[in-house]
Amino acid sequence: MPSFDTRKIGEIHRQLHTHLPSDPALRVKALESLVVEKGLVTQESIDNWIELYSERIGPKRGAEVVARAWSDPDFHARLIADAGQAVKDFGYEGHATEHLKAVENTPDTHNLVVCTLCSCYPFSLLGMSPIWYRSSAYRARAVKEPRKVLAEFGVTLPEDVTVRVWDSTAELRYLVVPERPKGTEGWSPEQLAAIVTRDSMIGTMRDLPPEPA
Amino acid sequence: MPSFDTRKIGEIHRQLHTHLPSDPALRVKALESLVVEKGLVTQESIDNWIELYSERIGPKRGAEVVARAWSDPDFHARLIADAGQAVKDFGYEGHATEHLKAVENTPDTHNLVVCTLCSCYPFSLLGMSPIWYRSSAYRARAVKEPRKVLAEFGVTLPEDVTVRVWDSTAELRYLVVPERPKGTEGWSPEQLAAIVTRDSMIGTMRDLPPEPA
Amino acid sequence: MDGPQDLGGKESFGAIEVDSPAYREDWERRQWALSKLVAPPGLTIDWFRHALETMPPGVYLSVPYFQKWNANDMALAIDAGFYTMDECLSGHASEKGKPPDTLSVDDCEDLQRRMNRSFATVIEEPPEFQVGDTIRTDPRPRPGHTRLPAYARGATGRVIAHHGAHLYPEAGAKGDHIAHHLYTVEFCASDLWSDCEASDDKICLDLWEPYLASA
Amino acid sequence: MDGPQDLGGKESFGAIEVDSPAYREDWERRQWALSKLVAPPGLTIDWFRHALETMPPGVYLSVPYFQKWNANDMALAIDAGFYTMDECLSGHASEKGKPPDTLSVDDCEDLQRRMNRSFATVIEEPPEFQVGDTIRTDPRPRPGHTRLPAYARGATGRVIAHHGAHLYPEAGAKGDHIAHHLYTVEFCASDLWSDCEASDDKICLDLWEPYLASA
Repeated sequence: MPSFDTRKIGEIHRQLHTHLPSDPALRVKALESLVVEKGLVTQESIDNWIELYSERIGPKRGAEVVARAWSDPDFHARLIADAGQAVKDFGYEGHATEHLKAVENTPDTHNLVVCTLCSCYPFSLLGMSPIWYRSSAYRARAVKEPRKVLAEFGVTLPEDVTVRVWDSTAELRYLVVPERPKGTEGWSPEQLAAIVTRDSMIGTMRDLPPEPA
Repeated sequence: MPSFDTRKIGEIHRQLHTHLPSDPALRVKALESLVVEKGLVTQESIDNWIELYSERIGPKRGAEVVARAWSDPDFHARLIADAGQAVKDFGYEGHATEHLKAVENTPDTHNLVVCTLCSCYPFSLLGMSPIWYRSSAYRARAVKEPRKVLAEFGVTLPEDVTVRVWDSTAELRYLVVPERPKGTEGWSPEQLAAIVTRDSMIGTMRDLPPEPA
Repeated sequence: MDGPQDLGGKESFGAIEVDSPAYREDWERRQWALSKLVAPPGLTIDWFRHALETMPPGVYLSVPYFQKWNANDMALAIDAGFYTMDECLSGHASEKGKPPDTLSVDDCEDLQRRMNRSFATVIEEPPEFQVGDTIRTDPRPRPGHTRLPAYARGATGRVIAHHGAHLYPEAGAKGDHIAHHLYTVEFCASDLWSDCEASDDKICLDLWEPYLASA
Repeated sequence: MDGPQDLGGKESFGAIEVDSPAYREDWERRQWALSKLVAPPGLTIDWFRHALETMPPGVYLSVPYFQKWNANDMALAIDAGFYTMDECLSGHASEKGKPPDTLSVDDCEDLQRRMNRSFATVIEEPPEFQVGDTIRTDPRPRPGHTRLPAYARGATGRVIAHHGAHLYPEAGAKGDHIAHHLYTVEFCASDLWSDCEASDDKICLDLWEPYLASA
């Protein structure tokens, strides 16, 4: 059982840092061979988890959800009321989506999601997070200078658009619903989903292109 | 002239970090050969500065000041009133001693000095600081858990002794005047100076031995 | 606690690598899988996160994300007596175990779906705050695994949502199963930063009742 | 600014190496001498310290002290156009200069003695606070080279000394020569830390008037 002792675990971390090789590939290899030898998991299971996250789980899931919210007023209402429940329509519930909250961009509001204390992310809906989302620079700067951060992503926000930064400090996870671009009237949900990007659902992109990318 | 531009200097730091060799000895060698070639300083001057700080400037200076304060009530009063001025009696003024403040230990107060924002230190009086004084651990912990820090130095403080931590956030520098140990009545200033340690003048030592070390 | 994880508002990190991918190296994917498929017994999410906070700060701020997870997985298992330090350093088990069944991709997908764990629970105490209330956050650093970031300490904000009671991280990191009311609190940028970019901008955090007082 | 230098109260650093010497390596002594004997024109102590704060935080918290000084000396000189990046990386001057006179040990001692520079100056404004006054510190992070540590933000303390006006670091780091009244402020440990070791313990900081308000 865990010790739940801050000093003890910190001391173990310091010892590991001193004694492990500096190359992280070697460290991961050591852990993998250890757990396989111990009979805790097989290498094939690891390969299959990786395949799951490269082939099936990714931002296309979130894009489908957004496209349906654009297309279906009833689903839109349910997504806003309880997004964790709404994504179960798609079978997309999973890692860190139970307490999901959808936040909508409007002409005068832009939403941006960050986790300053770790790197919480709705994995089951957006797949693995990009490295920048987990970086110290993004975690540090998004809450203090969101407009400069957005500018680095190529988004220039007019002064009269308010930024709302969501720092996911608890188990709630946030999904930004971007604005539906003009010129997409009559598009099918599949066509709409094709233009919704991962970054637009984190909030580091604002204007979606008026035609499928 | 300096740019006084935070972003510019930060960018230069990041470039240097990326391109310089990781071995600090090589980095210092590069800087030394550069400034010597530029005609800004000679290697002999560098050697002589090092000799100055290994042979002439060190905690023995502070110890002499403390010993005199123990022995000479008039000097003691002047040291407490304006330590920066008082150390000029010895010719010990210099790097970071102009705004020196002497803080005295008493039976019910213990003083401890730290600089949480950099590593300010009265160099001209105590010589080069110990590595621990400049370490993140000491800078972080001395203000929050001074008693645990003192315990690591072997000092167990009774509960009824108040700790006063001096965080030298401006250009004032602090010199702890330890208590004169019992059993030193009639000792000469030289005998007294021999028992005053560097750590006792920083505050990480409290009880001085009753006989010359 | 004021560990290296508390990054909101901290400076000197430079530009964001906006084009960075989800992984740069194959070992990152493998570590992600290892962390999700193998966990020592008794692990809580809060103890996992708290353990990360105890890494040497210079390391925490220097190494890639999944290198931290790798070290944390080892540290947690060593702490729990599940692996030894020697086993982690050598990469070999002192006693070999029987290989378990392999999880297919479908099995992994099913496992992933069941990770939609709820942290909500019902407690007897009524909520102390209502939507619309003005609150002030605890001004001092809190010991242990707090989820009140330093940049939002001692600040005045407005409750914009109440989520019922959720498991409380400061307790979870000690192995205790205690819940408190959870709120979303909105702060004006100008109340957090004297040099804010736009005073109408908002920062919203999810904060537990013990972090809050009436203002 | 909330840079990596602001260490007071931060956790996860582990034990103190209480027996560590003043130097471990010869290059540390040489860097100390280099920093004291060679400085680019126009350098202020506040710009020197501020430049250190802009180092990548993971580096600031990992490398030995005088390695930081080495990088900072290079960065400051490159910034001022005094050396080029290429010169620093190669260790060779693009144009060689005439060797200056060598400083003897006595010359160095004399130079060292003249380093007792005063930062006190006289200003017209009378001090806003008196010894004995209760003050509250600025609750928000201050931009630029502030000397109000994060752990003492938004805290109530008592003025125990007034030192007249001293040069103001936030200005000095911008090359400006502005002074404000400087005070020593005493805080009770229990007002800074909810888990303080002994509530009667005191923490004293030297703080400039712009950091303070009446409480």
